Amino acid sequence: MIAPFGRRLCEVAANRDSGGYRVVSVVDRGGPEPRAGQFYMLAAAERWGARDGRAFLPRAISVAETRPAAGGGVRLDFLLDAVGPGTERLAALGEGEGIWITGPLGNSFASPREVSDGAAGAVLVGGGVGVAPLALLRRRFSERGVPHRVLLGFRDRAHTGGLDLFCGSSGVLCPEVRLATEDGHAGVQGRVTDLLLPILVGDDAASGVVYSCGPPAMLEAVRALCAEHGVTVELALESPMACGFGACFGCAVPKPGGGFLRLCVDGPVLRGDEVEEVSHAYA
Amino acid sequence: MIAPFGRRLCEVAANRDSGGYRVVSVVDRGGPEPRAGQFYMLAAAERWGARDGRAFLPRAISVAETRPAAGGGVRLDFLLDAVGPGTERLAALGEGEGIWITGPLGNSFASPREVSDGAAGAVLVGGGVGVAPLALLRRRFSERGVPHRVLLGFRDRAHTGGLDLFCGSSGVLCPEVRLATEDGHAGVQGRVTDLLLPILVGDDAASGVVYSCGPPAMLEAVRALCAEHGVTVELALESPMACGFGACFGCAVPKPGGGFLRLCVDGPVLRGDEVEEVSHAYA
Amino acid sequence: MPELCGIDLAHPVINASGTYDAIAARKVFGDALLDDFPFAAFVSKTITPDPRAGNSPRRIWETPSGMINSIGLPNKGLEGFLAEDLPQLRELPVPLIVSVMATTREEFARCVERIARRREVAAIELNVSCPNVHSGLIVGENPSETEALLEALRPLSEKPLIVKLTPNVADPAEVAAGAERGGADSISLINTLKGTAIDPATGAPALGNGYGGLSGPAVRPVALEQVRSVRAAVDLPIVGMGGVSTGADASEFFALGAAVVAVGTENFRDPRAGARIALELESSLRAERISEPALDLD
Amino acid sequence: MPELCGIDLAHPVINASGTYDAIAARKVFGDALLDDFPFAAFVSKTITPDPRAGNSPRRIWETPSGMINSIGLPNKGLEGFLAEDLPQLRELPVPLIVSVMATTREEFARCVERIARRREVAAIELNVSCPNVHSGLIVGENPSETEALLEALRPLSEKPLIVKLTPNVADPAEVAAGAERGGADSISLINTLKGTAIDPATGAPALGNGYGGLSGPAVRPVALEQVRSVRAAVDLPIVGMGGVSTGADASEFFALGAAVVAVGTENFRDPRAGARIALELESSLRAERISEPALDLD
Ligand SMILES: Cc1cc2nc3c(=O)[nH]c(=O)nc-3n(C[C@H](O)[C@H](O)[C@H](O)COP(=O)(O)OP(=O)(O)OC[C@H]3O[C@@H](n4cnc5c(N)ncnc54)[C@H](O)[C@@H]3O)c2cc1C
Ligand SMILES: Cc1cc2nc3c(=O)[nH]c(=O)nc-3n(C[C@H](O)[C@H](O)[C@H](O)COP(=O)(O)OP(=O)(O)OC[C@H]3O[C@@H](n4cnc5c(N)ncnc54)[C@H](O)[C@@H]3O)c2cc1C
Ligand SMILES: Cc1cc2nc3c(=O)[nH]c(=O)nc-3n(C[C@H](O)[C@H](O)[C@H](O)COP(=O)(O)O)c2cc1C
Ligand SMILES: Cc1cc2nc3c(=O)[nH]c(=O)nc-3n(C[C@H](O)[C@H](O)[C@H](O)COP(=O)(O)O)c2cc1C
Ligand code: FES
Ligand code: FES
Repeated sequence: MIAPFGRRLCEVAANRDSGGYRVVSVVDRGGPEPRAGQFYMLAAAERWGARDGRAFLPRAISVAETRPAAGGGVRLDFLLDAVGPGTERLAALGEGEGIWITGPLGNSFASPREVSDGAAGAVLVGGGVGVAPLALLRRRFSERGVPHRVLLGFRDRAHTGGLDLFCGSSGVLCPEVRLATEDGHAGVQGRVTDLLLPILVGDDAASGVVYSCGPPAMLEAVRALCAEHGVTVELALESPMACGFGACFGCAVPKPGGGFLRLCVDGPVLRGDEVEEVSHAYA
Repeated sequence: MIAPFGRRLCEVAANRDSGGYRVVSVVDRGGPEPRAGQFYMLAAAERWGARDGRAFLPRAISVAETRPAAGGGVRLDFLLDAVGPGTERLAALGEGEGIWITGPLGNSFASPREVSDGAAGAVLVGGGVGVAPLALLRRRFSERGVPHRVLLGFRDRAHTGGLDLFCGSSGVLCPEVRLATEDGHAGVQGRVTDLLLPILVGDDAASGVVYSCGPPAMLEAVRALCAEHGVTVELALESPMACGFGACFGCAVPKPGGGFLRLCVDGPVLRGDEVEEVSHAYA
Repeated sequence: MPELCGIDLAHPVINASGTYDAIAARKVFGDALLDDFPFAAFVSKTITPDPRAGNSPRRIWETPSGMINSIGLPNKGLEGFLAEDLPQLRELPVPLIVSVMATTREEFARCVERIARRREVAAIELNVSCPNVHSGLIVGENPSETEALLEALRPLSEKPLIVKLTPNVADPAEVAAGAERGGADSISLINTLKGTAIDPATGAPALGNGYGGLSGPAVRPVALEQVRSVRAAVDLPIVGMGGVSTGADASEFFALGAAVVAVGTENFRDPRAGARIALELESSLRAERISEPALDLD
Repeated sequence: MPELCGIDLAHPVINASGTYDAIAARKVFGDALLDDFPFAAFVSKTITPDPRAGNSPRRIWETPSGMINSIGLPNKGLEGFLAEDLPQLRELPVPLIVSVMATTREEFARCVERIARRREVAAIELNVSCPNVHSGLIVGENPSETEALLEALRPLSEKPLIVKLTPNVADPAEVAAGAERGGADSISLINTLKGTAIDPATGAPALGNGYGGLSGPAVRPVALEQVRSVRAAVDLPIVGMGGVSTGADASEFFALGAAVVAVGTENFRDPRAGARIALELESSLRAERISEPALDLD
């Protein structure tokens, strides 16, 4: 998927709450429809750098949902967890405000068949703001008739950001979605890996591919579990990115054989065997 | 006039247009009523530094009008000409937004009697955003019964910022105010010094003191005219200020005998004979 | 038409070494990159005699109006570069400048010799901020080391040699003068300022390597001052860089005597920054020309 | 209770020389300044043997996340300082550190001798970023010049001697080591980075003096790196400064081994910055202590 050359100024179409996160919608008149797993580099057109000279660099944000925009182009939904000056400013963008976007960038999730011979079904495992790329992936799988299950982990009732991205237009959670919550207010009490384990040891595990995105500790648990049970897994990782298009070499992720990948161009989606261990050092 | 120690967070009460400039009103619960000629160091509490790390330092702004605030403290009106990142941000402050203020700072205009033995009347000469401190001075003179005339210069119909500060509550320009406009749309066509000259050569010149604030070229013309005609003049100058309270030594203005004054603590109001020539280099 | 050491340039804006990977960018953006190439010449990432993997993460850290990097010069090494990268870089529509660094004069010589033989290379940039393994001195910190290096390399190449100075010295003008005496054709500056940060989340150094190099608008005043002082000391054309993000920033470098400006960190914020800055420069020049006769001296 | 060379401090935050005029501030803010003095010790503006008027305007220029100053050390000279300023400064409720600079060892010695005799002075800071008129060398750029200066001054005073380094050198740790060998009691750093800007309105240098010194958050990464490298080279307590504007910034300096931090440019934005930063430090320490037992290792 080739991105239009350069950043372009787009307009924010909407900004709504999503369980503690924000969903910011941007109308991109000039870009193609992105694939699930791809990301954009985003920066507010005004007041970027408003907290003592930060945010300075653009921020990498996965696309959570996309559809054709009225009047041409595509509408892009981004799920934002405001953790610092960059995501705070992006999460505060109002309708009609300008935003610089570059993308779509990076690779995307592959279909189960592409990843693993004979694999038919998919298990999507997400947590925190990492549910974003899985939301788009789930819709694609639905459209293409790829059998899939979705396992999402949330902390508690106050932290369910992005959950509504997995609801149908009726506002009801899609039937293939199962939840784990740490406080047990919904779904199973515990971690999302508690939901994954029985699937990996089940009969149809061999024909499934796991797709995961979330905090480093969760990703590492998923990676290790899948490795242990011989199940193919695709992980959407994060690492600190200055550019997103291969220019800075900042987004290095260690390769198992030594050396580094550039996550922005070689990822952000990596197969489980392409990383040694998912670590806080880069994620 | 002693300022409360430190900066304090205040709230913007109003922001209105004034002929191309903005009048931003701030409620200061903790400070004294300032004198005409004094200034404050201002910085927006949020989004200061939003244009690539600037504005970084606070900005020196004269107080244009003040009155007791409902609920205690004083209400301060600032007249803002948005010429760069600092004044732009200040001019864009909305009602309820936070603003850091330090002040009142600097000295103030003296009454004619204090400045010059036997002087009774005052001539206020202002132009551009420099009309701000004269607005407060005029009101004080009115209250105290000091005879005064006000001469204001404006470029054209589109640039009359601050003129309304010289209107009574009825919205009609006070009778003692005379205008010079470069395009002749109001008052005399020409410069404000064209209005000043006949006064300086008139019979009662000797008993008057001139008070002036405005762009450097105007101030220099006023200073030179007054010197030529032996009339005492007080000039409210500007110079680049980092701190406003004598800490940085950045606001240096050359003294006639050599050496420098610190405009923030020795000024901003200087007698005509305390400066050699008003220059762009520091103003 | 601007030029640098006899190399014609369509405009006076090039990239800073290590801040644009034209091969990766072409994969991301397609051939639109070539149709609309943002720089008047392309400077490669610094290559070293042997391949390098680069430093362990974390490699970048944002700071007020800038960033620190400890990338660590990952590259395929001289032979890998010549075999794999150069054939792709020759397809760029602009002159190619290859940046090299080595830790001995002999290795520097081997790099310069091999690269100078390639017709697709217009000039060579010598990144001299590495310690000399023999003398232990950082070449670029020392005027006579720099002079001696240039004297050794000068006979090996007819191509222009651009010396990229480190800013972490008391007097860059002295080092530039050494480079001039040794036969350099041009000076480029500044490289990054040594910088560190602590990660508030851990209380430990934020970068895997402990420290790194500061770049971006934060360093622009330092870059301008070094350009000014080098300009006063040497006659060579100067490639000025350090925090250029707009045409107005570039104008500051030209006002102080730079012949060309290079854009680094700003590329990360705007992949077409080079072209934008060239355009901003051109339109501000045009605006000046138009406004001049009507100048209001009021 | 923090201390510096045996001087007890109520908290670890002092001011950077030349960024607070306590005498002027007392006129502006009244005695509230004394009741609530923001620094644990007060460092005077640098004084020189003879009075200086300072540089011609323009003296300050704002830059991304920082500023350039070319103030030029205006001061009343040694005698004026002793006669007029010292009696007022002794009324401050904190220990007094006097900063001095001179261009010959003899003049430096005269200043140190005269100041050391005054009981109200707790320590002397030597600002060594000026050229020695005899050697032509900038003392603070040169380890042996610095060592020799300290050797000459050490016998003249029982008071702690703090050496303030210039950051415009390749290796500040070497200079710090020279100061330590010469008998210094403490190292303070960084002073400002050499910097220039062009005024876009005129196309000419923005500062009357052509160039100046860069300070503020923009330089913090450079300051932290220099503190780190000096810490590794000397055993003396370090006064760290450069872009400290919050308690979190100060923590970065402490994490790298500074004993005390000094606040400069931030004073201009917040006249009580010193006290605020000390408070922020204290409450973040308290928060750490509270959260520690309950630390969630998830
Ligand atoms: C491919 C990809 C996709 C992503 N998708 C999403 C998404 O869909 N939604 C989402 O919300 N996020 C997403 N992220 C994460 C997002 O990019 C980061 O959270 C964001 O960059 C943080 O920026 P910030 O300014 O808000 O926070 P920062 O303050 O930059 O803090 C984030 C981290 O940066 C570090 N940091 C760097 N400089 C400093 C500094 N000077 N001071 C303190 N900390 C600093 C710290 O480690 C800190 O934990 C994605 C990241 C990648 C790489
Ligand atoms: C005592 C006093 C009272 C004042 N009263 C008022 C008032 O009532 N109302 C009002 O509107 N103004 C007033 N001013 C002027 C006001 O303080 C300045 O206009 C303001 O500081 C400009 O800040 P800025 O960020 O908007 O513009 P800046 O961008 O800071 O530009 C203002 C000037 O600063 C210089 N400058 C400094 N750094 C840079 C840089 N990096 N790039 C470009 N230029 C730079 C330039 O010379 C430029 O012309 C007063 C000033 C003083 C000293
Ligand atoms: C991520 C990054 C990588 C860099 N790599 C190199 C390099 O390989 N060789 C080199 O000479 N300079 C390198 N530099 C320095 C830049 O070329 C440039 O000198 C410096 O960043 C200042 O310019 P800027 O402020 O515009 O970025 C690098 C800078 C950055 C930010
Ligand atoms: C306006 C100004 C004046 C200064 N004057 C002096 C001085 O007289 N003596 C000195 O040693 N340092 C002086 N400095 C340097 C500061 O003490 C400090 O080392 C430097 O500014 C870095 O700290 P900061 O980033 O917190 O300002 C001055 C700095 C500024 C900004
Ligand atoms: S983010 Fe710059 S190379 Fe990957
Ligand atoms: S503005 Fe700082 S001393 Fe006057």
